[in-house]
Amino acid sequence: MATTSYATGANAAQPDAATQIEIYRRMNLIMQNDEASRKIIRSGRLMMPYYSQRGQEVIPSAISVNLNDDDKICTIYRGIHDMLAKGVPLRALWAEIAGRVTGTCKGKGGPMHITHPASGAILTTGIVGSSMPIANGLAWAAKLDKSRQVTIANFGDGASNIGAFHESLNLASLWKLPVIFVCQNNRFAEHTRYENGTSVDQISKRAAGYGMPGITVDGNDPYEMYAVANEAINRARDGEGPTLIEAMTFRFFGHVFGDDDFYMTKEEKSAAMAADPVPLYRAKLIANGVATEEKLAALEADIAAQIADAIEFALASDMPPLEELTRDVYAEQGVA
Amino acid sequence: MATTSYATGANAAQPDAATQIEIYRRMNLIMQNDEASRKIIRSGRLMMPYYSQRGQEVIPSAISVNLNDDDKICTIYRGIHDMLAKGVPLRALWAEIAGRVTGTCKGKGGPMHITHPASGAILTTGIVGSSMPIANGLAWAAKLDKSRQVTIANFGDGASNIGAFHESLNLASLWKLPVIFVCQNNRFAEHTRYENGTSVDQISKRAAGYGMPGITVDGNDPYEMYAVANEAINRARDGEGPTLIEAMTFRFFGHVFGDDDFYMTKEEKSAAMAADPVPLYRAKLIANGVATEEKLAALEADIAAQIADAIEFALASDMPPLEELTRDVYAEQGVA
Amino acid sequence: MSAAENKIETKKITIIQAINEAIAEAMEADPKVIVLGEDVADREGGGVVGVTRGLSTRFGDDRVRSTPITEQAIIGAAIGAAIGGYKVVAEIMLMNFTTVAMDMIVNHAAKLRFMSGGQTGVPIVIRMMTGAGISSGGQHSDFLEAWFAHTPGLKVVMPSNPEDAKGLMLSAITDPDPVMFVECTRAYFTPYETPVKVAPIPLGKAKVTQEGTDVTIISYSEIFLRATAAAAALAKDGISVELIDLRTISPWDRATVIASVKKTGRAVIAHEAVKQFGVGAEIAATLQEELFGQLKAPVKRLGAPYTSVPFSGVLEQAFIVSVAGIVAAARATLA
Amino acid sequence: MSAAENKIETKKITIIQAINEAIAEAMEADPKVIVLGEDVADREGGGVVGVTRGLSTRFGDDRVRSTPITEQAIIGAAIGAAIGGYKVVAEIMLMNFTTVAMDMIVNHAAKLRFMSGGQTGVPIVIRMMTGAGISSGGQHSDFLEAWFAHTPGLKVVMPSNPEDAKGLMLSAITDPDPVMFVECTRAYFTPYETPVKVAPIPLGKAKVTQEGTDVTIISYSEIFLRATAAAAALAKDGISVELIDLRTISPWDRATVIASVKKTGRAVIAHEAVKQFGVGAEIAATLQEELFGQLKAPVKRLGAPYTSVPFSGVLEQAFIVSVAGIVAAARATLA
Ligand SMILES: Cc1ncc(C[n+]2csc(CCOP(=O)(O)OP(=O)(O)O)c2C)c(N)n1
Ligand SMILES: Cc1ncc(C[n+]2csc(CCOP(=O)(O)OP(=O)(O)O)c2C)c(N)n1
Ligand SMILES: [Mg+2]
Ligand SMILES: [Mg+2]
Repeated sequence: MATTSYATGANAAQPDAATQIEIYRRMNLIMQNDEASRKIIRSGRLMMPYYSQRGQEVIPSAISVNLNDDDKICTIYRGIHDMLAKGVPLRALWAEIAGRVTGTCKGKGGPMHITHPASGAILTTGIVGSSMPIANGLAWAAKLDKSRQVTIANFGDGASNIGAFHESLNLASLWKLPVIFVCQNNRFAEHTRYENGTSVDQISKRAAGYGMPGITVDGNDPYEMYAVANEAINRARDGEGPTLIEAMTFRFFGHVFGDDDFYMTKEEKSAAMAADPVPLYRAKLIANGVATEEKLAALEADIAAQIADAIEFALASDMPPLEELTRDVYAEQGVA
Repeated sequence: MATTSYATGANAAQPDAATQIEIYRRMNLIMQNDEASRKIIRSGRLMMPYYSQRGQEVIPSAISVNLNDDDKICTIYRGIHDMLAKGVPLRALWAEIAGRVTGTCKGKGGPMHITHPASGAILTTGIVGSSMPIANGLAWAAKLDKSRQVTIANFGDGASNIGAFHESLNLASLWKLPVIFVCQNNRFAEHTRYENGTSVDQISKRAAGYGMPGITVDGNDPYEMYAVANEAINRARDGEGPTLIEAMTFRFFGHVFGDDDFYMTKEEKSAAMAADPVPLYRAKLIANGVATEEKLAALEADIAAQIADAIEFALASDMPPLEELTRDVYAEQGVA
Repeated sequence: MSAAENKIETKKITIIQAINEAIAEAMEADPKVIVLGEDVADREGGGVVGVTRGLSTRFGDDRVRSTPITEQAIIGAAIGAAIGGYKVVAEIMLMNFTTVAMDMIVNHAAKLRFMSGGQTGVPIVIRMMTGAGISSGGQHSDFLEAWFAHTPGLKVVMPSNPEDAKGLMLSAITDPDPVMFVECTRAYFTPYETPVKVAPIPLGKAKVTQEGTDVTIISYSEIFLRATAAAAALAKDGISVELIDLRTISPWDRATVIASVKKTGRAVIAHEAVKQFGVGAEIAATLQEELFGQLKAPVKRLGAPYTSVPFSGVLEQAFIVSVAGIVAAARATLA
Repeated sequence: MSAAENKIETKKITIIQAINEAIAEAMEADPKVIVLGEDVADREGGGVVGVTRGLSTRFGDDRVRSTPITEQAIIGAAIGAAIGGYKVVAEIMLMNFTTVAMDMIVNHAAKLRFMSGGQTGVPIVIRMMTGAGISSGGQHSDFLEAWFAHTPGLKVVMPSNPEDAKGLMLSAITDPDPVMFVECTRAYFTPYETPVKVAPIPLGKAKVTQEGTDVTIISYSEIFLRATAAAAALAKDGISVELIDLRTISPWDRATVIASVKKTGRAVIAHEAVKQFGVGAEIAATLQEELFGQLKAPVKRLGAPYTSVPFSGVLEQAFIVSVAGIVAAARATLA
């Protein structure tokens, strides 16, 4: 099967009004959470390696509204947007980021390793490419279970050049696993421009090498992103196998907090920021009569309050006790 | 650049008469050497893991006549044909296989690790996929040297599913390295049929994912193989970058000596043997008036004598002295 | 030992058969036990030496699955399926091939329980074979158990005989954490009289196979058989050896080893892996600390010299710790 | 020390600058020295912490080359280019990422000289940073030097200060064999008064930075700075410490360490890596054998507990060997 351009035109699935608003809610949550994160690091109240997702809000928001709670996601260090969209609770997330015992992982994982199985958020990895082989395994389990669950494997454009990408796509296609490979192509891998690391102009073209459908989509357009995700997820649920989605986007704030962006041109950065998908989509919702200004403002205020509450909760929480240092190494804790 | 079908028709390079005979000489050398190897193992006079190349004679023979002595090859455990075609001397080869101090590697490498830099035979690896990243490095050195040397990376169809393949092709394309990736597709990886391990019907299709030309060729046809190799090698020499060649072939005698072939159908095996490329090509050379029966018979007799001499030399050679066990660990031997 | 115990029903089986039986019993007992790896299904011959032979025919192709040559994807699939509720037995054909899957093993399988604060666990067994002595050369013969023992979160199991292989495999499969199960090719094919029914053998417990008073010899995997032969040779000279088969390398059975060496006052540790920075170092370092002033001789370590595994037979035999070497080391502690 | 030696010209530089200078000097001296790795060229910032900053501008983009995220291909390219006549400095950004390139490092770089019978050598330096204490969590902080020290054919170098970093890097680049060059992130940024001209420091030689009579403390990398602080604290209590910075982990300087402990009769070994099956084990095992009956106390080992590197600051600090811990261990040997 060759690279396909599908999920377009009249056949494309469209989110209903409630779903459109829900996509916006998730986008706004991600945006506000990102702003709060950068602010708190700047203030010196929290220290952590932070990989801003600002500019990439659409991708997980438009994907995740197609998912059930028991569907799974695997993501990477730049994955807090994926986690939030999937429903990881804010308090536990913030407590984890703050290294508190009330965090998702009792403070032991940190921002690069958020995990919350109750939300289907199974893995955050710090090793480029590693979300994919493990996502395959979750999908394989679902297939064995005949559960119709799907798994999303998120990764970056840079990750498409590492061995794990190749092995994972081949196996997933061969075994027709219910997994969707979502390449969030923000055009940079750390300081390296896309074209200096990747030998093909579109990562989706690699799908043909695995007999898998591959599609490049505007990852900043909620409607297109929704339609493409919807089709890929349905195919996976129906046992028709994996899809490679390359979602085009841009990260506004460098690779990691503190990075000074020297490797981007001012033009491309300001063009991307001018096309900020969050306010654009907001305006569209209002213009299309899907939501009123008041409704969205209320929703945003509510999110702001939730984030404030989560930060307060996190900072008021205890640090993990020292026993946690050697707990959870084995299931029977304390061994060795 | 998409997968290309090139080197065909009027534009295809044709070997001249002397080269046609030289290709045959190499094929016959490989065939007789393989027969001698299997015979000596069966006789119990030598014990070693042996990966027969019988049936795959054309590929390295038709490639290597396009190479200079200082061009490089990297190959795999099933690589003695590649080594012989590149010119590794028979005596040192047999001595290595027999674990003698007179072997290419003083008996320390063995059949899975034949190396003979003087012939441009740089690497034999036992790890699937690993010929490719190292071939890139040799090609990189040649490029830095502006030497116009090229490097051939040999590997199997099964190896095209491992991460190193992907990383290597991406880097080679990106850096326009003078390397040619030769996938010797014998349709099996150990006991696994091609289609049960590989998600695409032709490995050459993967080239498009690296913006690299890729071509599937009849690896048992010396003329086609020559033309395709010639073009790819010329492109590499001229600084136009790498090519992926998928050379279709078949191995007659199972994965490793002793393997009982249960995973092949009798039909496919006997069909492949009926189309044995060595006698077929021999007949063609005579029919086309390129060589006489007498000339080829003399050439074959000469090869047989050389092999017999090499075996005798090897078996008469000394085992490596015990000091060799800890020599060559570091350059300054004896350290640690 | 009671009369009943003496009448345990036995049969001659090899380690290959023992592991095969253990996996089959585990699959029978729990439908969540699944197997994957290169050529492990019967269509592909049930494994290159037949360890998984018959399993796909008996339990179905869904539960025993051959893979492409793709070790990262194999271990990744095992990890994911394990988190998804399965107990996965993954084969990496040879121990050296773990090098292409180390990220999955070390950064993920070993760490996910800890990094998730106990929310996700990875109950997988990674089986692999290795060992010099069969002319496989430098890239197919290494013993790398020290790496994995140095990696928190992994368990490392290395049986020397069919009964242990079976009992340890049964425990490894039901263990909630990742277990590296290392099989020595040289020990694969010898049949041993083995109980027909083998109970799970707890991980982390060594076995004292022979009591003695003069010197303790600690070993595991195929080298333990050499240690046993060495003990027999030493007995002829009136030297009484206490023999310990470590069986599990991590966590290792400190209590049993320390108690034994406390009694004998002398210890020899022998393994096939390279001596430098090998498993023997940890044991010797522990003994000198725990039994300071109580040792009658320095703890002796035997392992491979600092070199790659050579091809040529003469060198290859010299590479592997020998019975004579163990005998000499034990004698040296008594000198 | 002569008057001339006292007047050595110095300047304050960090380890980052020291390594940068060493590579620059080596590139200046030999056009065959080349550099590759993720983001190492100036277009990409000259390395994520700037170790290679300025080099591509000075020596050209051909000689300093940024790569995709492709560690197998990076090390493969380094190996091939090295066999092709170059001396290659390859960066693997963090030590944990060696796990995706272990085959290239262990089965190839380390073994090719041996397996080819000395025909091909692999003069490469693999640089990497690591270390806990900067909130990077479980997958970015491990010290894995024991793995590489257990691998015949590799050398392992771990400097604690700019002068050593520079001198050792100069030697590593000209060394004919593969060198793992491990840099601790915590030690990167502190400027030290350093000679302007640093001569190559031979690999395999430890440095006795302080002579003493009561106890020998052996350490390396950033933990050596803690050992130095511990020695100062102990001196206040009248305990005389002999301090050894190992600098090279493999091959390690057995002679210097044994001579020192022979003199003091007591030894503490401290490193950041997990204690179990760590480098300290090899040293302790060697000392108990070489100095049997001459030790006044058991050799003490300090290392990380058997656990992954935690994120939360309180746990992370508890994870790393501390000055207080070293002091206590040294005292314990004197108790
Ligand atoms: C195996 C490995 N190599 C290198 C790194 C260091 N690293 C962290 S993020 C990153 C860039 C990844 O780029 P991309 O995949 O495009 O994802 P993005 O950060 O843009 O979301 C690199 C090289 C790593 N974490 N893992
Ligand atoms: C990384 C790795 N995994 C597994 C193996 C075991 N193995 C050796 S050869 C082989 C099959 C390779 O098939 P292919 O690439 O088609 O080459 P062929 O043997 O057919 O020439 C396998 C799986 C290996 N050597 N290396
Ligand atoms: Mg990116
Ligand atoms: Mg094949």
